[in-house]
Amino acid sequence: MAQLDIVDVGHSYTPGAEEKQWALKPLRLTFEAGKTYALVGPSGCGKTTLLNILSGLVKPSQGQVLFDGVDVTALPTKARNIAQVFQFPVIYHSMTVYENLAFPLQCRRWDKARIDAKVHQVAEALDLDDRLGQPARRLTADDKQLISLGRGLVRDDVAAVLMDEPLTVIDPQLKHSLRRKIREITEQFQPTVIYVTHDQYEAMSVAQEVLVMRDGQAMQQGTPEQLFEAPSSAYVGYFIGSPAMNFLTLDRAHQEFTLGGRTLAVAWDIPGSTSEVQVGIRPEYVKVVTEPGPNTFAARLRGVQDHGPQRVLEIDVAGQPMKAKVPREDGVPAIEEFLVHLPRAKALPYSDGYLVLQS
Amino acid sequence: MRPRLYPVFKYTVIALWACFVAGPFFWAMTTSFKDANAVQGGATYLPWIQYQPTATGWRNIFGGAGGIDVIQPFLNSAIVTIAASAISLVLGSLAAYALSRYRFKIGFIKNSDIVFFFVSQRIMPPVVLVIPFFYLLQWAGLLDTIAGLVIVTVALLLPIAVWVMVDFFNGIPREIDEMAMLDGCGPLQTFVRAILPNSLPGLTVAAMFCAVFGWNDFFFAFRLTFTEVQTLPQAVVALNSSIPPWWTLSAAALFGVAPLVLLAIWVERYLSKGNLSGAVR
Amino acid sequence: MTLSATDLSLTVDGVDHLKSVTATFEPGRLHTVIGRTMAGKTTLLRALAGLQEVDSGSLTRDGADLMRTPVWRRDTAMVYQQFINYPHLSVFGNVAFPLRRQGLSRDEIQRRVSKSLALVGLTGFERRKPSQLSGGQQQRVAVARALARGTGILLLDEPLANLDYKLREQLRDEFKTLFSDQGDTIVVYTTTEPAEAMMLGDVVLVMHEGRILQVGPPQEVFERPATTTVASIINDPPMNIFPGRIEGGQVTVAGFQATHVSAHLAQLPDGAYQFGLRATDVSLASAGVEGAVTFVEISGSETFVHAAVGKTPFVIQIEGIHDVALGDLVKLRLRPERLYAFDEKGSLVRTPSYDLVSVGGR
Amino acid sequence: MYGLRRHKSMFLLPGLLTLLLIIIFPLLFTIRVSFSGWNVSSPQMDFIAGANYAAMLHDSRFWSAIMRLILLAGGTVLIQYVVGFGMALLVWRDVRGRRFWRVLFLVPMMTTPVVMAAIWQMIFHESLGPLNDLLGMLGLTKVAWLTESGPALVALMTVEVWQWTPFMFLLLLAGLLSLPKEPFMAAAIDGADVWRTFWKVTFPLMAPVSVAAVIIRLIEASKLSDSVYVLTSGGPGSSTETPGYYLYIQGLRDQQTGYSGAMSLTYLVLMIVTLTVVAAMLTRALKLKGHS
Repeated sequence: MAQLDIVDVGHSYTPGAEEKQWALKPLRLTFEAGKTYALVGPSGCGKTTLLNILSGLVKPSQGQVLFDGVDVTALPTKARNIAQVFQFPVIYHSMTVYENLAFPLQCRRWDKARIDAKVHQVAEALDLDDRLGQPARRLTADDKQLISLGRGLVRDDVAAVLMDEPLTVIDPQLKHSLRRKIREITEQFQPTVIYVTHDQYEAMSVAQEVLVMRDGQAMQQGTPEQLFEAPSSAYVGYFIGSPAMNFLTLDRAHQEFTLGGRTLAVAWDIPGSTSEVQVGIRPEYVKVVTEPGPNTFAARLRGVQDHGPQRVLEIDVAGQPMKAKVPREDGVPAIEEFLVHLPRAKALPYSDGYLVLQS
Repeated sequence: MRPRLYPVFKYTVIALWACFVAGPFFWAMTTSFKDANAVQGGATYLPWIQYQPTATGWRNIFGGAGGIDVIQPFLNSAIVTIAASAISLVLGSLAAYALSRYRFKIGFIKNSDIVFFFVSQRIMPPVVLVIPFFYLLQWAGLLDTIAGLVIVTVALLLPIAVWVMVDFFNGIPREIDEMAMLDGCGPLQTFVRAILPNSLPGLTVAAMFCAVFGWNDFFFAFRLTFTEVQTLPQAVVALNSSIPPWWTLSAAALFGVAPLVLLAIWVERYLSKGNLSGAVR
Repeated sequence: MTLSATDLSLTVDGVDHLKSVTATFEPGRLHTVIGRTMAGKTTLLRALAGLQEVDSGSLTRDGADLMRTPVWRRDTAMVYQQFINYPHLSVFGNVAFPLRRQGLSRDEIQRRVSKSLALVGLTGFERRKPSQLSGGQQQRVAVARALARGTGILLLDEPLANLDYKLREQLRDEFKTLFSDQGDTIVVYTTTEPAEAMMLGDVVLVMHEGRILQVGPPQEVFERPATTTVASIINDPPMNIFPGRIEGGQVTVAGFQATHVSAHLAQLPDGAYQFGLRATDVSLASAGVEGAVTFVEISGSETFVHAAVGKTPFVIQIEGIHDVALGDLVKLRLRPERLYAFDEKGSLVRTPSYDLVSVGGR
Repeated sequence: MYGLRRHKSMFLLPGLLTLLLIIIFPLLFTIRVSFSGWNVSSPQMDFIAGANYAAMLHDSRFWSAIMRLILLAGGTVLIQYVVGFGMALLVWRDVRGRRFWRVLFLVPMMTTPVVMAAIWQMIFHESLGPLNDLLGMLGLTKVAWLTESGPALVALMTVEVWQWTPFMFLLLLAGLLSLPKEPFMAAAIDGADVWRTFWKVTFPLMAPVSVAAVIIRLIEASKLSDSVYVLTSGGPGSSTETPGYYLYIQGLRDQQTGYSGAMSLTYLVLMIVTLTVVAAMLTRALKLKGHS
C-alpha cells in the first residue's frame, strides 16, 4: 500500500480548452496509505477521469501523480503496481477461481508453494475457499467482483486498489452484502482504496473518507460525519443527506441576523461586508415546538410526506420553503400554523453557495 | 519479441499479405491493357516500360469485334441480385422476427430447430439442387428466365437473411414490442413501426451478405439459364476458352467484380462503427 | 371503471410468480405494490397489462372479462424500470406515437404532447433523441408518453429503481403531484422502497413470493403489519424480528432480560413470541443488551448500525451520520413501548399504539 | 399473450413455406431419382432399388473425392482461420493506414470466385504466367502448376485461401472490435505479457466467434466446385476433383441422373453428419456451454 499524492493535476480531453471547461480542474489531494476513499459525484463530475489518471489510463494535461513520493505520471498502468475492480466483473473465463487468484503471482514468477499459501489466505477472507476448483465463469456476478478484488489483494505490495462503481451490475439484493464484504475485506487487509461511485450512500457506507466532486472540481473531502454536519458548500449540503439541507436567506439588522423579523441567534460572526447570507440547517435538526422561545419561528404547513418511521413536513418559514423531518410518533401538527425551533449550534452560515469560514 | 522489432515485424507481415491479396488484381489490371504480342512474350508487369498498353481488351467487353457485350449480363446480374435480396430480406426479417419473439412448438420442433432448418439450407450443395431445379423450372416454363433465377437465388439468400436478422432482433429489447402494443399497435404494426425502424444496421448487414452471395453465384445461372439470360460471371467464364484472349478476360473480370469491391469500402466503415459486431455472433 | 383481479396464479419452473392473487384497483387512486425483488410485482403488472398470460384466474374491468382482450386494445399504459423509449424517434415522436395510433388530429397531438412534456419538465427537448438524454430525462419521456394518452389504467414498474438517489428523491416528489392529478385513472405503481410506497400510495399492497399479504392505506399497513414478513418488507431497514419470551413481566431475548413488558403487552399470557422492533426504536445507550457492531451503513441522513446480540442480528437507526467502528461492543436499549408481538407463526398479536397528535394535513 | 397466437404464423409462414417449397421438391426428386436408372440413354423414373447405391460403394473416384474434400476444406479453413485471425489482430488497434488495410483485406471475399479463378488460371500459367516468371527471377525452377497433381492441389488451396481468408478476417475483426477493454486492462494490471494476454484473454473471449466463423467456413467450403471447374476442371486426371465437381460431371455433363442422385444424397448426409460432429467437438473443446 502506498500514499497517493495528486499535485496540481488537471486534465482536458480537448487540448487547448479553457480551464473552466476542463474535465478535471487542477487540484491537489493526498490519499493516505491504508485508508479507503470514495470519489462521489454525478456523471461528468470528473471522478472517472481522476481514477483513470491514477490508474495510468489517462495522462493528465498538467501536474504530477506521486506514489509514495515517486513520480509515476509518465508510467503506464502496468508499471504502477495497482489493482482495479471494474464496473463489469472481469475474470479469466477459461480459468478456475484458484487460477484466477494465482494469475498475478504467476505473472510475477512466484514459486508454487508461496502462491498456494497466499491464494488460500485471500480466498478464505473472501469466502471463496470452498469454490477454488470451480470454473470462475460459473460464479455469480458478486462473487466475480470478489475475485477481481482478490487478484489485487494477493499481491501484498500493491500500491492501491481502484474500484470503479463495482456494484453497478450486481443484483439489488446482493448489493448490500457485497458492499459489506468489501468493507470487511478492506478493514482486514488495509490497502489504499479509491472507490468511485455516483451513489452518496454507498460512498459513505464503504469509505472512511469521501471526496465529493462536481464539474471537475473537488467540492469537499472529509469523513461522512464531516460532510453531513458541516458541508462546505450548498452543493454538498444538497448532495449529502436526504432530504437535502435547508437554506434560508437572512436579513441583517445591526449586529443581528433576522428571519421574518425575528432574531436568529447564531454561533458565528461574519464580516459585515459579506453579501447575502443564508443559513443552512439540516431537516433533522428542525424541531416542531409549542412554546415560543429563542430561535423559534412561525411555520406554515404546506404538505406532509409519510416516509414511515419519519414524516417530512413541507413548511414555509418567513415565506421561504423548507423541510423538517420529524419522528412518526410526534404526529403531524394539528394546526396549519405552528412554531419551529432552529438550534443555534446546527445553523451554519453560507454565502454565494459556500460555507463562510469562521475565523 | 523485443518492443523495437515488433513494429518492423508487424508492418512486414501486413505488407506481404497485402501483396498477396492485391496481386491478382494488379495482374488483371496490367493484363487488361495488353494485346496478343504483349501476352505471348511472357509475363510483363509495367505498361510503357515493359509493353505498350492498348485499350483493346476494354473495347472488346463493350461490344468490340471478337469480344462480348457485358452490359446486358451486368444488368441481368443486378436485377437477379436485387430482386432476390429484396425478397429474401422481406421474408427473412418477417420469419426472423417471429422466431425471435414468439415461442413455437410443433411436436418436438422448437424455435431453435426452425432457425437451424433455415440456416442449414446453406449446407445444401448447389449441385444437389440443380438437376431437380432444372426440371422444376422447365415444368413451370421458367427455364432461362430472370424470374426462374430469382426464385432459385432466394433459396440461397433466405437462410443468410434469417441468420443475421434473428440475432439482430434478439438484441432489441422485447419491451419495445410490448410498449408498442400497449400504445395500440397490433402485431404487424408493432413490427413495422417500432422494430423495423430500429433494425437498419441489421438489415444493411443482411443486405450486404445477400448482395455478395447473390452477385457471385455462378453455378445456378450456369445450369439454369443459357442464351436468353446470361449473368456476368457466366459471361466472363465463357471467355475463358482454351486460347485465352487474356486482355478481354481481364477487363471483363475487373468490370464484373468492381461493384462489390466498392462495397468493401463501405463494409469497413460499418465495421469501424461497431455495427457489424452485433450481427456477427 | 374498477379493475379486478381474481385468483391469478402463475407457476414457472416450479416457482410461484403469482399465487391466488385477488385484488381490486379503484379509479382515481394510486396503488403501490411493495415487495422485494422477485416478489411477483412485475408479473402482476404484466398480467394486468395483458403482457403475461397466467395459468388461472380472471381479470375484469367493470365486470367485463378482460382476459380475451389483446394488449393493444386494453387502454393501458406502462412505464418500465429500464427507461424504455423508441430509440429511433425524437422525444416528441415518442410521446406522439400512441396518439398517432389513436388517429388524433395533428393539432390535438401537438397540444397533448406539449402539455404532457410540460408536466414532466421536458419542454424544449422535443427534438432530442432518447439516447441524448440522461437516465432521469429518459424516464420522464416514458412517463410523458404514458400520461399523454390519458388511458384508464397506468402501470409503473419500479420507475425510479435505476436512478440516482438524489434524482429519485426529486422525481418521487414530482410524481406525488403528477399522479394526484390524474382524474379517474387507475394507477398501479410497484416499488421495493417503503418510503416510496408510503409516500405515493393511497393504497398499499404488500407482495411476497407471489402472494398478496396485506392491503390497506399506507398508515395502517405501516402501523399494523399483519405478519412478520409484512413488517420486514414495509420497513427500511427491515424491522428487527427476534424470537423471545414473556416471563413474569419481562421480555427475554436469547436468554437476556431485554426489557420490561410495557402496558400494551401486559394482557398477553407468558410464553414464546416473535417480537418486532423498528430500527428507529432501538438505540445505543450506556446500559442495555450488549452486542457487537458487524457493519455500519449510511442511507439518506441516517446511520444504520448492524449489531449482533448473541446470534440475533439487530439494526439500529441513528439520526444523522456518525462514525461507529466495526467490532465495537455497544449497549442496545430496546424501547418496550414500541414492541410488536407476533405469535410463533408470525401473525400479529399486539401493536404498540401511535398516540397520534393528528393526521391532519394530508 | 392473448391475441398473438394467430399472428405469429403470419410472420413465420411466408418465409418458411417459400423455403420449404423451393427445397422440398428437389429433395424428394433426388431421393426418388436415386432409386432409378435415369440416365442419358433412358431418361425415365423406373425403379432399380439400391443399385445406384451399390455401384457408388465401389466408385473409388467418388470416395477419393470425398476424402480430398475433407482434407482440402479442413486444411484451407485452418489456414484461413490462422491467417485471418493474425491479420485481424494486426490491424485491430494502433496501426498506420488502418482503414486502408482493412478495406484491402476484405476485398477478395467480395469478388466472384469463378471470375477470380479465371484470373488465377493466368497467374498459374506455366509459360506465360507471372508466378513462374517470379520464381525464375528468384532462380527457382518452373512448376507445372495446373497440370501436375501436387502443384494443382496447392494452386487450388491458394485460391481458396486468397478468396475466403477475408471472410474469417471480417468475422474475427468484428468480434475483436466488440470486445470490452477492461479484461485487457485487468491483464496488464496483473502483469501478464503479450503471450499470456493472448492465450488467457483474447483467445478465450474470441472462442464463440471463432467457432461460428470456422463452422460457417466449413459449410461453405464443403460445397467447393466452381473454382475447380474453372481452374483445373478436376484435373490432371481426377486429382483435384471434389464431390461437387464429380457430381457435376456425372449428373450434368454425362447425365447419369439416377446415379448422381444417389451420390448427392450420400454426400449431403455425410457432410451434415461430419459438420455436426465437428461443431459439437469444437463447442465442447472450447467449453462454450455455460458462457454468459
